[in-house]
Amino acid sequence: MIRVVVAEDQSLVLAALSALIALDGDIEVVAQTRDGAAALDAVRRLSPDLLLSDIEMPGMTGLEVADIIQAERLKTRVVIVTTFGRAGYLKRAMAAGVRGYLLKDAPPEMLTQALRQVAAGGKAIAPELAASMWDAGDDPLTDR
Amino acid sequence: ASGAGMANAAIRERNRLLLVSQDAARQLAALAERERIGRDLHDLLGRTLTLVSIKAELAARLAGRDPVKAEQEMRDVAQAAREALVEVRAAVTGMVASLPRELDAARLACSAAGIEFQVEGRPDTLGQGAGAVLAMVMREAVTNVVRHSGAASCRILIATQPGRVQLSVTDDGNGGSMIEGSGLQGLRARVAAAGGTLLINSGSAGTEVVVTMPDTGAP
Amino acid sequence: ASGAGMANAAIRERNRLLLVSQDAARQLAALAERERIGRDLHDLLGRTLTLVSIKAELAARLAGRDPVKAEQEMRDVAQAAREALVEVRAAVTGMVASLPRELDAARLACSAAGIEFQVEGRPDTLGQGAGAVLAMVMREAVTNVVRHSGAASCRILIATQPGRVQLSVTDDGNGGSMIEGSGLQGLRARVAAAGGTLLINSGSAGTEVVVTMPDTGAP
Ligand SMILES: Nc1ncnc2c1ncn2[C@@H]1O[C@H](COP(=O)(O)OP(=O)(O)OP(=O)(O)O)[C@@H](O)[C@H]1O
Ligand SMILES: Nc1ncnc2c1ncn2[C@@H]1O[C@H](COP(=O)(O)OP(=O)(O)OP(=O)(O)O)[C@@H](O)[C@H]1O
Ligand SMILES: [Mg+2]
Ligand SMILES: [Mg+2]
Ligand SMILES: [Mg+2]
Repeated sequence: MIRVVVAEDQSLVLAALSALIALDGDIEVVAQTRDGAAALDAVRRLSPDLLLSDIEMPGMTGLEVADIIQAERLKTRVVIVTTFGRAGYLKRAMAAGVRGYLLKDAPPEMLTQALRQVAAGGKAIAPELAASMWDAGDDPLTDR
Repeated sequence: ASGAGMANAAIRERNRLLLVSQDAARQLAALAERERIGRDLHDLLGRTLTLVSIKAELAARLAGRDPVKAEQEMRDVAQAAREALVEVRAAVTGMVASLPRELDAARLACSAAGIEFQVEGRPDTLGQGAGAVLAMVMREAVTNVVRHSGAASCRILIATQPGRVQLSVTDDGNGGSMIEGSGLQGLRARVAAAGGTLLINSGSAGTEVVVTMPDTGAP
Repeated sequence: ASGAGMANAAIRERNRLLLVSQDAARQLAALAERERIGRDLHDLLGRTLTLVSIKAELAARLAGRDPVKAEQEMRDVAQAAREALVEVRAAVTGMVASLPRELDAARLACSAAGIEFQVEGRPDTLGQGAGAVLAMVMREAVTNVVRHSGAASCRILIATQPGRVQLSVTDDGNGGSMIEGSGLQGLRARVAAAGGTLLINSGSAGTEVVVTMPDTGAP
């Protein structure tokens, strides 16, 4: 069983997302939290396999939580879900040791597949978001 | 537009500057507006559509095993969509052109160009449909007066009759070729689409643009 | 800003007209932009959200008696929401302010006001995040130079260092009280929200606005 803490500030989305990933039976949601501080607290307390987290939340963002999890060398791996791949987020996520970076509206099979993959030690980045990383200002051939 | 003591060259220079600076101001304003609206909608839509997609997936999966829960999820989705529609409608209503607002802008544009501006008739009695089309017509026609006519005055006439409304924009300038660019073409297309007719007269005594539209008066 | 042969009164008159006409152009442009976006959104959202609410209602009714059909309806809803999100994402990307574009607009505004405009540094190497914030900063700072400074020249400096970027807007005008109105306050708020710092110096030799921002260079 893969144990997951879910963090998302929109409560309807939090409930639906949690129910959705638990449907197959091999993923268990051990806590649902609505802000960054509560998510971090749950991770420290419950030591889940995964934190599935939104980015923009009151107080602390999902990326800041990931920073702390990395700094404290907790065993929980972080998967970020987001609505829009905003500028700079993906790079920040990678720097914070995030293992998964997905669209919130990804088809559920893709979402659960990504969670299993990350729990097994792999990575999962949504192609739409990965491509946006190279769109502008980051051409390795251009030397500033 | 005869500034006392200004040489001819100075007047021409002033007019050139006015046009250049208007372009700049226009670009800046359009960018700012797009960005503001972009941010608002981004948030509203992102939130709603994400919620809808996740809950709908959940409901689809529940349909076979827990029809009562599935039904509740679907009702939530319908509810969220309806609420978002109300919000979008409110946002869009504030965005659609209105004739009274457009008249204010036209008055400003003419006064800045030193063109006298007169309005006859009641712009505020029109239905929103006719009002929005006429607002667009007036915007383009007055922009043309400012840019091309060399007129000293511009007159707007709004005449309502049961079931229809007529707007005319008349200037006392030099007339022009009136070979239709994107401005007049776009205007013609929108008027036709709304079931109205467009008439343009131009000669050495000035130019007149007349639009007649059906108007139910409905808001 | 010394037009040869123009009397002082004429120059003042010209500046007044420039400002009035910029306001008018700005209003017109904002209206036009709002309307365009309003139409787009109305179409996109009206269509999607109406479809979603109707299909979700239908699915809710079907849940008890025909779970297979209900499931299909819900999948359609999820799909429609996802497709709309793709469109919203594309629209929003088109709306983000960019520094190179904003520099062009600022150059135009200054040239129209007779203020010399210089740029040093590369605006095109910034990440989109920092670029968008700096674009807003520059827009407000240059608008202030045009409106309040009485300057003859305005200099933009963009200095990038690994991990951060600095933008300064310097004029050689008369300085001002700099009691912050909505322009400078809004700017301060946006810079702070993006993790940057804002510094303003104003005196009889002119005004300098300096912003320093973290810049990952990411898109
Ligand atoms: N009030 C007017 N007085 C004199 N000439 C006019 C007037 N209105 C239009 N014209 C002439 O008709 C032409 C076509 O107008 P139209 O609005 O289609 O294009 P435009 O104003 O040149 O460009 P845009 O597409 O930006 O509006 C103008 O270029 C001008 O020569
Ligand atoms: N470059 C400048 N030179 C001289 N004075 C300036 C300059 N920039 C700003 N100021 C002064 O600082 C004040 C505040 O600027 P701010 O941008 O906050 O407000 P504003 O330009 O008056 O109005 P708005 O809110 O529309 O921008 C101005 O009114 C002006 O007196
Ligand atoms: Mg959030
Ligand atoms: Mg035109
Ligand atoms: Mg200002």
